[in-house]
Amino acid sequence: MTGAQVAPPANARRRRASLPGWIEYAVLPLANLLAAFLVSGLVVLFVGENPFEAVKILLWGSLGFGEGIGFTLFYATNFMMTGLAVAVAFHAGLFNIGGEGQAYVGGLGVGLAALALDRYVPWWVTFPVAVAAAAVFGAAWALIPAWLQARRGSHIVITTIMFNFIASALMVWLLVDHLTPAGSMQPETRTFEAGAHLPELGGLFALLGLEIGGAPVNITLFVALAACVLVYVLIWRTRLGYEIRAVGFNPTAAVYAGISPVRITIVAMLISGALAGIMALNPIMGEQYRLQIDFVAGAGFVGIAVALMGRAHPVGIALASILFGMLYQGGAELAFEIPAISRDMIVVIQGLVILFAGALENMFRPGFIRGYGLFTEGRAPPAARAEGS
Amino acid sequence: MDFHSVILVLDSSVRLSVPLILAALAGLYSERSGIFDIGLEGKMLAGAFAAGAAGALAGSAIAGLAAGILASVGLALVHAYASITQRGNQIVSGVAINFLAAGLTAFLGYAWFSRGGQTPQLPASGRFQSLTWPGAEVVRDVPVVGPIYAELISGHNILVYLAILAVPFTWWVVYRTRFGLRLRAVGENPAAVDTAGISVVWLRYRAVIICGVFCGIAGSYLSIAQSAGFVRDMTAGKGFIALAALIFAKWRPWPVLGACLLFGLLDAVAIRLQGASLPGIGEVPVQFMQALPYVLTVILLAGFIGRAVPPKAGGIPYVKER
Amino acid sequence: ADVNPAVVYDAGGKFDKSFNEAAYTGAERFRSETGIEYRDFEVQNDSQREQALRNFARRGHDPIVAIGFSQAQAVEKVAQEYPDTHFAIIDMVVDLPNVRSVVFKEEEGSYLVGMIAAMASKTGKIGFVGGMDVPLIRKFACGYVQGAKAINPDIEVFQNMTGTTGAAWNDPVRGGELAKSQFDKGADVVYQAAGGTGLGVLQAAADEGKYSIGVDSNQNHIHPGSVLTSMLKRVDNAVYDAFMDLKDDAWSTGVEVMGLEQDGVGWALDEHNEDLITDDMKSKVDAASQDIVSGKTKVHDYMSDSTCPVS
Amino acid sequence: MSRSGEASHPPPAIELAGIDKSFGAVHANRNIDLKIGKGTIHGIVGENGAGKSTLMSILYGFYQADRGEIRIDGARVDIQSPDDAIAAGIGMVFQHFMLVEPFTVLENVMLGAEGGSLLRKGVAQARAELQRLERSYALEVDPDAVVGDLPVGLQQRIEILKALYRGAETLILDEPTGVLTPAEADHLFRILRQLRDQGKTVILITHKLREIMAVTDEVSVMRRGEIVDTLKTAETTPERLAELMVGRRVLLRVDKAAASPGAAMLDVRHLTLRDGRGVTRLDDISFEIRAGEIVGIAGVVGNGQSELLEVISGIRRATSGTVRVDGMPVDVTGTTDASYQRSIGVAHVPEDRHRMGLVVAFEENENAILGYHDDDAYLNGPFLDTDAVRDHARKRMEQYDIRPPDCRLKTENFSGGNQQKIVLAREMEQHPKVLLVGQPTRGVDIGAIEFIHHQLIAMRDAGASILLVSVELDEIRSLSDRILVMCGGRIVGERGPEASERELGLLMAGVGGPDPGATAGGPPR
Ligand SMILES: Nc1ncnc2c1ncn2[C@@H]1O[C@H](COP(=O)(O)OP(=O)(O)OP(=O)(O)O)[C@@H](O)[C@H]1O
Ligand SMILES: Nc1ncnc2c1ncn2[C@@H]1O[C@H](COP(=O)(O)OP(=O)(O)OP(=O)(O)O)[C@@H](O)[C@H]1O
Ligand SMILES: [Mg+2]
Ligand SMILES: [Mg+2]
Repeated sequence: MTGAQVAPPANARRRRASLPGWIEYAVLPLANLLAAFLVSGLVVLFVGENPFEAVKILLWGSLGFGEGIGFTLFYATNFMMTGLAVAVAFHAGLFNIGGEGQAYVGGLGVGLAALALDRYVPWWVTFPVAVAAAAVFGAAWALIPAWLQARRGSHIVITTIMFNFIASALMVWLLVDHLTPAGSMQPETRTFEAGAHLPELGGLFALLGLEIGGAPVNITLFVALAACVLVYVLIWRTRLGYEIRAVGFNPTAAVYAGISPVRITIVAMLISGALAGIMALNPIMGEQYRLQIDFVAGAGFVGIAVALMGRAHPVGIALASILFGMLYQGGAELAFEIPAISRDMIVVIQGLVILFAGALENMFRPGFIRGYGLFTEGRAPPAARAEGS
Repeated sequence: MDFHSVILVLDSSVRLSVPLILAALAGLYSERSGIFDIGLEGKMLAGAFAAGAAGALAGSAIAGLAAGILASVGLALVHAYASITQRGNQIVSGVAINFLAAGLTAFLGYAWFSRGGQTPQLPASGRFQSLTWPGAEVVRDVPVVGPIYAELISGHNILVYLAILAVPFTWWVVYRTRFGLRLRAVGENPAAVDTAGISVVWLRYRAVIICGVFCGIAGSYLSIAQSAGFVRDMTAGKGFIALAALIFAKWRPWPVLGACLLFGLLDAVAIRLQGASLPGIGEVPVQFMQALPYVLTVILLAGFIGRAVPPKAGGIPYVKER
Repeated sequence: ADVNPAVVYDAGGKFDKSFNEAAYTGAERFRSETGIEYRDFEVQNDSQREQALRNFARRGHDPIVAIGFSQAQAVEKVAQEYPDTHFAIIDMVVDLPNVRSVVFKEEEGSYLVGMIAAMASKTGKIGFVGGMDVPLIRKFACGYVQGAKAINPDIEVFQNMTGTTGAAWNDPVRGGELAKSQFDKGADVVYQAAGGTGLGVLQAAADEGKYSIGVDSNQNHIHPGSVLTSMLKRVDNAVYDAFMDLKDDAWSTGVEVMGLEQDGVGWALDEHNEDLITDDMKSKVDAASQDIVSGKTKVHDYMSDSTCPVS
Repeated sequence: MSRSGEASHPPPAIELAGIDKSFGAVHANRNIDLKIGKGTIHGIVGENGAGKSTLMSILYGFYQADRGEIRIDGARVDIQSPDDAIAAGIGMVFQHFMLVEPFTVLENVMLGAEGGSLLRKGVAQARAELQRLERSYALEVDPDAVVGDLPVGLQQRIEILKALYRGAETLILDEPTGVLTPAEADHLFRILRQLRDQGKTVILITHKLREIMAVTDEVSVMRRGEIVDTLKTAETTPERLAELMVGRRVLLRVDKAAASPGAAMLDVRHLTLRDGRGVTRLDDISFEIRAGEIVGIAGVVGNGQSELLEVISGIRRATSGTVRVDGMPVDVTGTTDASYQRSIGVAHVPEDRHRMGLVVAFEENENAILGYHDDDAYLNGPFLDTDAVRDHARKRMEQYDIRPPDCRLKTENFSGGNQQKIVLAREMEQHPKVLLVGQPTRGVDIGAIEFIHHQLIAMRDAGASILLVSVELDEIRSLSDRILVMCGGRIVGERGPEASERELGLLMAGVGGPDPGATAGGPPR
């Protein structure tokens, strides 16, 4: 499995011991983020706009008013699910680039469940069925790459990329040829009836005195938050999580310990695919009330950035997904306010975050280690340096 | 299908496979040196945009090509810095580059030209025009040989011929030159190269830069040769098809040509096959043809048709001192 | 009345030389005539439509014109949230008391350019390249074939659609390949109704020395001498009228059908193609126009029954 | 051994002065001064991790020293990279070969010395030059063979050819005999002597004193990153060298009472293993270990010892054969795995703790249950009982004196010796019926070695059956009650602990005299 064992945690652990946790998990990610934003600012300058103005609009657009907050949370819900999906695979040493495709196919599950039930039952009956269907469809789409990695050693990065494209072709075919009502101009299913509309959280926010207007944030947010907790428990508090981490860090040692990397690879990818699949609930049953072409709109890839920024930890992922939610919502407002800045700016920022928090994660670390070393010089050495036998 | 249509489909396959050939060869240099590159797509896109923008502004195809190469090499250097100098995760870096390219091309295109991310239509001088070979018109009506010469061989733009020639050139570089020997070696065992007194870093940088050059040409082909301007997301997954072709070809130059022509043929057939039904199979959905290269690659990766073993040191940063 | 107009373009952008650019032209005309500023927005993905409409409504813009059928769902939703704001949508019907729906009789304009194509063709074979395969585009194709057959009942018309998703509007490479494949089969005139993809079609025709027919805006100038004519769809008028009507308190809701009679569709003749259109062609087309307006000639609308009598 | 005053001597071929090198927290070389005379074979000995490889890698330009300078033939040279070293006439054969496996011998030899930007001309030259070198040094090898297909002995030859092809005047060999049979090693030494006689300088790193005594002219001893002394080989003894190496007198024998073996606990019959490529790794292995007995396996690395441990511990599936643990048959060719083996009382201390025995990124307490994590004692349904796990870990740390005593510390932050103790504590404290132990003291300092040895003896005396695999013949001889010798995947002989090193060495090389116990079929007795 050497090929797949290139997931970030393996990288990140190299010299982790040399820095205390608060630098490692808070200061360093912030430094990476700052670098990403600095470069983004330069790009904004490059097209002749004022980056500070842009930041102001971005913040106002995402947090400045109720509807903005609602949208921010709506997007964050998507990213939380896909981020968790990427993170679970990371812990097993797997790089699941296929979140996009898994969410897309998960949407098929949601769509079918909704189409089958929406006319007959209330939403709270459709809801669990749709969650289960999303998870099953998403997991199924992850199964083949997982099996190929585990059994035949096919590089999972490549197979999941291929499966994203295959998913896209499959979904277009299904929507265009089978699911779209005759005469419709758009390849999308009919609009669901009330039985497949998830409750929006407007009422809840109103209790807090916040008017979120038309923002589609809905109860999927709670599903995502619950998923954060469950993933935390899974990874750090269960036997399965222990086995997943063991395989992720050192598959040879895992075999020695009687853990089957084949089984863990498949199980971890199934969980990952299921999490990605559940993401589909949010736009389909919470916003559009129909299954559309390309509804995932890159959320599967944002999950990569979110997982890297959040250091594959649910708390980090929750925070990072809110940050990306802000970028998406604030970015829309920004595009609206400053015509020369298009929404693509957030794709640029996303790329820079992945670059600095992922590929260049070691760029600032030596500096921090040196700085921290200077700072602590003369004090008692940290426990990590205590002499051995 | 009669003979003439076959020729025409093949002609179209050639046109469609050119960007794949260039990008797959680009990947060959990089991955043979041990640097995985899933950012072919992004570099190609950046190349296409820069070429389209410069071609439109300067009205010169050469200027466009130069800009395309420059932009692509720029991103290649980012990848090189992240994965060679900083020893970062090559996959993550590739993903980042794809995002950067997708975002920047659309963002700049939108800001500069206000056409929904497109660049302006190119004047004739801003494009590579097709070259008619001597005698093409004369022999056109000669049976068999005529159409082959006039349609298939003649009448492409210079980048098409460049791409085809790049295949034997790459073969020669990889197997017949010192650089090629070292390139192959560093992808298998960088420590062996290092102890032989060769700089692993510089060798890999060169490979990645060459990868950038080829991707830049591939992108330029899309925007200033095959069509007359850049369109948002113009590569539409071609970089990944090229990657698939590279794997399919097991990282070897001649098979790369074969795989790319095959994938180009699938595309050409898919374009022409709309609604047409095949005898015995019935109507083949276009989407099926579009997915076929990916499906084939997965099957190959699964080891059901041969086995694709990547360069041994691929994807692993070379770390001398821990 | 006080107007504070806004327009939301569809993907492709306001300078797409086609559909959206027509809308832009109409809005600009309104501005230069009245001196009233308007705001506009170019959507880049589906999720933005609704947000953009809502943003304009929240900021008090009125009327708000949405360009393109893909905005229908968004208009429907936002128009309900802002019942006092006036909306207009092009190419689709949204049945709400504050929405004006403007649809065009593309089949009529396509009929005319189909005649021109048939008259210009020397091979007796012509082509059509559509964008996304939707009923609207089949409507273009059906009108075109009817017109061509009116001139030459034996004419062969090759038809291709670029794709089945929104990406089909923006794929000039594929458009060019499709056009080339039609030229290879012997077509010498190709009509495109494919948005950004169409630019590839026009380019391919220019490269191969064949004729093309533009769509929506006047595209004759893009490749003078190669673009035979353009089927005009006066989205500019629709936008201009929507702005103007509200300003003059003449706003009406409901469906507005723009055919030849209302000058909503037509064909372009200008300095770039005057050498290509003979007097004979012109007189035949003008006669057909009159017949259509008078009702003497009926052009079948594909969308009325999802079938086309000819192919 | 200061010779600086004697002006008549030619300058040394190699002189290192004040070399210092750290890897992060590890101070690998401390202020090293070393002179190596021209036309001599100079040995460097030292324990694992003493810094031998690091020092030579610095001389070869592979690592850069933090301080110090290098002089060659009296002149100071600046060696920034292997390139500089090659130019200065230094060649090195690394401990881990630096070969490109899919390449041919010729390509490997040429790499970095291609003689022009095109290969064609260089290939012809290299072929001719290889033939010449082959003739002059009896280093025969097929230039067109693919290196990955060649046995290690030949691969090493290619490494030497590589150095000579580049015109090396000084040849460094880093533990060249680790992978060789004694006969192959003797051949190597003949070549080295020949090189010396032609005026070349050879530096030979090893920690096998026998080899030092056999072939070197001078020897330097390294300990904990320093050179503690340099001596003329003729004027010293192995005992003296050993003492210098570990810094005190060593007692190579372990005090232990005679074994009192009970019933057979581990019974292995006709065990055969063929790997994915069809190569036979274990060939009809049969033996048994009784309760209260330590059986040692001696052999050159790569002769099937690792595979034997892996099969019995359930990590690898055997091709055929049977294994019984305490009389119960185990399906080693099918269903069994590491976790089942543990459940029936087979514990395993693997040869490579970093690769296999530990997940170094885990906290210590997590490693303390690795392999036993499905034990009910640490579980609460599907959940881990973290309190129980940490309690358990703390107890073991105290019992085995693992330092620092912090069970939440990442395992990678413990020193090598302490990491080994973490593994030993985990496996021994399960009170297994059978304990499989591979290289228990590799990279562990002398204090810890004694501790580990005593633990093993104590376990034996408590009635466990122990299978011990070690490359240290001394360790095998001092701990084992019986010694089995493996060669080429077979058990080629059984000896008592009193067998001489020479006798075992011959057996290991597969040239031992006929041995009644080793005949195929019957278990040795
Ligand atoms: N590349 C490296 N990065 C970090 N530490 C290293 C590296 N190489 C060696 N070390 C450390 O430096 C010290 C000396 O190692 P070295 O390999 O020189 O020892 P050695 O004497 O050759 O041992 P052995 O007999 O096991 O080969 C050890 O503690 C080792 O862990
Ligand atoms: N990666 C690391 N990060 C932080 N500290 C480390 C790291 N590796 C080793 N250390 C610390 O450096 C010290 C020296 O490590 P080393 O492995 O050389 O120990 P040692 O002296 O060989 O001990 P032992 O004899 O037990 O093997 C140890 O106390 C260890 O805690
Ligand atoms: Mg060493
Ligand atoms: Mg140590």
